[in-house]
Amino acid sequence: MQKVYSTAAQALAGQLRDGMSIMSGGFGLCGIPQALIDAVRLSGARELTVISNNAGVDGVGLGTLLETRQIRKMISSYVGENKLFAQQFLSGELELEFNPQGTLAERIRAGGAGIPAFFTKTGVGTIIAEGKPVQEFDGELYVMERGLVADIALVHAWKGDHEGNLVYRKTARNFNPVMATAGRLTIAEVEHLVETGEIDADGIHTPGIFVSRIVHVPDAEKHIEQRTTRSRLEENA
Amino acid sequence: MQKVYSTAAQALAGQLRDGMSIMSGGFGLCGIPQALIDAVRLSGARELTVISNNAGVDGVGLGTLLETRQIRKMISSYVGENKLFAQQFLSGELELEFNPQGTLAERIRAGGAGIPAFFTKTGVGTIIAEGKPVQEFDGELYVMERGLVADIALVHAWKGDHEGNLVYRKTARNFNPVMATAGRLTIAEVEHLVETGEIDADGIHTPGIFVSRIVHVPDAEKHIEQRTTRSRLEENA
Amino acid sequence: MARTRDQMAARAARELRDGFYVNLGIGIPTLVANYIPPSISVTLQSENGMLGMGPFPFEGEEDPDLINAGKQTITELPQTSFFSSADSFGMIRGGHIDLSILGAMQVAENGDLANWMIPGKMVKGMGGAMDLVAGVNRVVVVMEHEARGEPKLLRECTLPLTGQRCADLVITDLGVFTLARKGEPRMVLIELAEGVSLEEIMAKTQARFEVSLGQQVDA
Amino acid sequence: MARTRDQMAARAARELRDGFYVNLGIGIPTLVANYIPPSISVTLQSENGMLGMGPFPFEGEEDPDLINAGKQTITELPQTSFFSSADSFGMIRGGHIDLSILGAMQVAENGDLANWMIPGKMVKGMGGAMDLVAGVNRVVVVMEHEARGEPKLLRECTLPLTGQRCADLVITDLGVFTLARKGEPRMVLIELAEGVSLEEIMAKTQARFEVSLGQQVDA
Repeated sequence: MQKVYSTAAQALAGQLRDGMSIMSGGFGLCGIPQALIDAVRLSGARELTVISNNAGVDGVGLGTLLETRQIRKMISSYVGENKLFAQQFLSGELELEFNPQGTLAERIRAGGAGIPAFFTKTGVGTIIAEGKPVQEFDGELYVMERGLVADIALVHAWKGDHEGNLVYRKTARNFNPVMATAGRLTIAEVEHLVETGEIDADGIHTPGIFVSRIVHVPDAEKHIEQRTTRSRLEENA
Repeated sequence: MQKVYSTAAQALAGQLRDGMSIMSGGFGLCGIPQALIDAVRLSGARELTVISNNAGVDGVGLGTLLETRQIRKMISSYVGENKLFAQQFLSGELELEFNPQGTLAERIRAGGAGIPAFFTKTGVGTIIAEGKPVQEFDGELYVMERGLVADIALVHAWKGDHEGNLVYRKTARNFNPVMATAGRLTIAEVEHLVETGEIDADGIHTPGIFVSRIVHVPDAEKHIEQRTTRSRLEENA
Repeated sequence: MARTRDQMAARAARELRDGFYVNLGIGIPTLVANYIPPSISVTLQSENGMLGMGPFPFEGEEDPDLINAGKQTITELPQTSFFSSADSFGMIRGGHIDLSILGAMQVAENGDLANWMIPGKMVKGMGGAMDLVAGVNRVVVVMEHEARGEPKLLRECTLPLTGQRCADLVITDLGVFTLARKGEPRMVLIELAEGVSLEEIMAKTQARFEVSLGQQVDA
Repeated sequence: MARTRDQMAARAARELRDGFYVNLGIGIPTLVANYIPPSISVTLQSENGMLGMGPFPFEGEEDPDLINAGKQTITELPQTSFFSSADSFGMIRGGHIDLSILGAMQVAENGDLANWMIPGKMVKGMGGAMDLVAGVNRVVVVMEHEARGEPKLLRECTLPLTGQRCADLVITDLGVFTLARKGEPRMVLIELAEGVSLEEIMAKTQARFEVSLGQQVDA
């Protein structure tokens, strides 16, 4: 069972079709599967429903799929760092479903874990709860949210081995591990492809069972949205 | 904020009272918080509800709290490796609530994550679903199960630092990480107490926020229930 | 001639495919690991929190922190990963395990399965069995055809169920049956063990079944 | 004289206690980190998956894999741990964070809070705000008392809510109010900023509130 593909395009070959749902990992531009997103762009697949916490920025991340108008609907918690997004949304080309960030993460975790629905306090009494069952438990109100799965999940990891075991790095972990569990097919791009056995078995974040295809992206380009620093001079003052 | 206590008894001091609920990590005798269980025994607290996948064996693990008749009720998935257990159950001294193992784990995970209830396929059409709401999602039936929290969670970890960050070892992980999240007060015994910063931040299984008290148990005694081996001779034959 | 336990395990091993993630129950199912064809790669999951289960350790190399769901000492492999019980059953419930092979006390013609309690006897609990039969994509039952002269393949289970309509295949010492999880209940005898007659199976089976021995083979 | 942004942050920092786990929102709440008393130890959580957030990096040491929920580059500390978004919000929803300090557009006298959308304007989304106000044990709002001459402390919020009855304390440039999450709605003015009169606050507040200035004062 060979899981490693030599390019992102090959890893996606034959798997994309118009109208499918795709989960895409990352928070802002941190830990996004850029090479796999590029391959989706090249595939030309259209009318996609994309589940991702954010929608990238102009020219980076999912922003590139907005340019080509391949996305019909986004399920996100925060968007609009992106002029094209606003434009397409306001013109009605792009559908948008907002989920509170924690509810989005939990819906994906539930989808991957075979939980079709769960209750949360988040959003009770807000427009997020409209049309959803609300139930009282121990004197508090909770809203029912549904599990979420996707046809394909695209994730970015720091290290991966040939079995698909993955390790993420720092806050680039974010949505990647839950999305890896919730794709009917999960494809991972990894910055470091290592031999099976090199990753400590106690330190694996995503067991290989969740990952069907892997592509090595040794030169992943990384972007910073808010480069915020302190000055050494002030610090020493 | 000092989290490290010098003995298990000190870590539990003032925290136990009759009738409270206690989660106790481990699977079989693997990864059980034996030193903390011993301290509960010494405390004499009675009428306890204990949530643990198993109930130990005679003289080891929770078996020691059965000897002293401190447990009124067990919530478990599999018991009875224990003669005392059977005896006390059959005589009506001990109440028992069976949960499917995955439902038990998920109930605890839900309790720790603020999810009061969730739906699962497990147990639909069996006595486990009796009296519980059953609901259809996408053409399949699911039973609603409730989140579970406890007054105190006792866990066993391999390594811990002074902030309460924990790492578990191999299959001694099991129920420990979820229970750590679901105790109103969580107390961890650790085989190796290390300086804060020594554990790789990407490799921490339980962030310190969940752990209020830590005790170092450098000589933790470990038991094997089913010592199963293969012979070197046969292997080479 | 009825199949032996090892022959039943070998027959069950023929349900494995390259790349499968598999959970093996206690008893005969454990023996299936001995019959995995060397040409395919199969990863064993243990529901106490491990993927990539290796063989039993050599004497003297047992590690109390490394056990399987039957609480036996085992070993790890290069691809092994460890995770919590919640993550393990998320894996199971979420449909990520391809195949579960387990034993049963009774299987009904509609696929109902009972293997965890006998009313009136001390009940030890269902452990992970209910989660496995509900969550795993394909459930293969390996069991004796009869228990003390009583049929175990029934019109309806008389014991409390482990799961409803969850068995896909039943391998007994006498034959192999397919079952349907959805739609009309349908149980089909697809193989007879060598030397076993259709008459013998019919006599020892209470469940109603069709016969379609075209595929027939043998251990 | 109304409090400056920094004075408001300093006042909010007085809500911190030794050992607290705290989530700070964007804007004035971020400044609170500058006013943590050196005598206490506070751990900052960032909802994108980090506990133990350090200061901004020195120039040239930015790591694109290490950002906070405001997408700013940050650093880690010896006690830092990283985890997934699901685990992060499990921590939040499960009530493990002691204190959240965040901004708001409106707060109602019953504790309702609105800070995520203005109908008719392009809505960017609620991010983690709804989860934080619903899940964190104690929610402290830091905001200007008015917006363009309009009161922000209202009888009822007119903007879509972020959360119902979730604010425990509101710190504005003019004063500090407590609110009740349960039982009868009750808003109490407990502090006036130095040089601010009760009359000024009353004129600039639509919400009804009691006055209990015993605990008094100041930035």
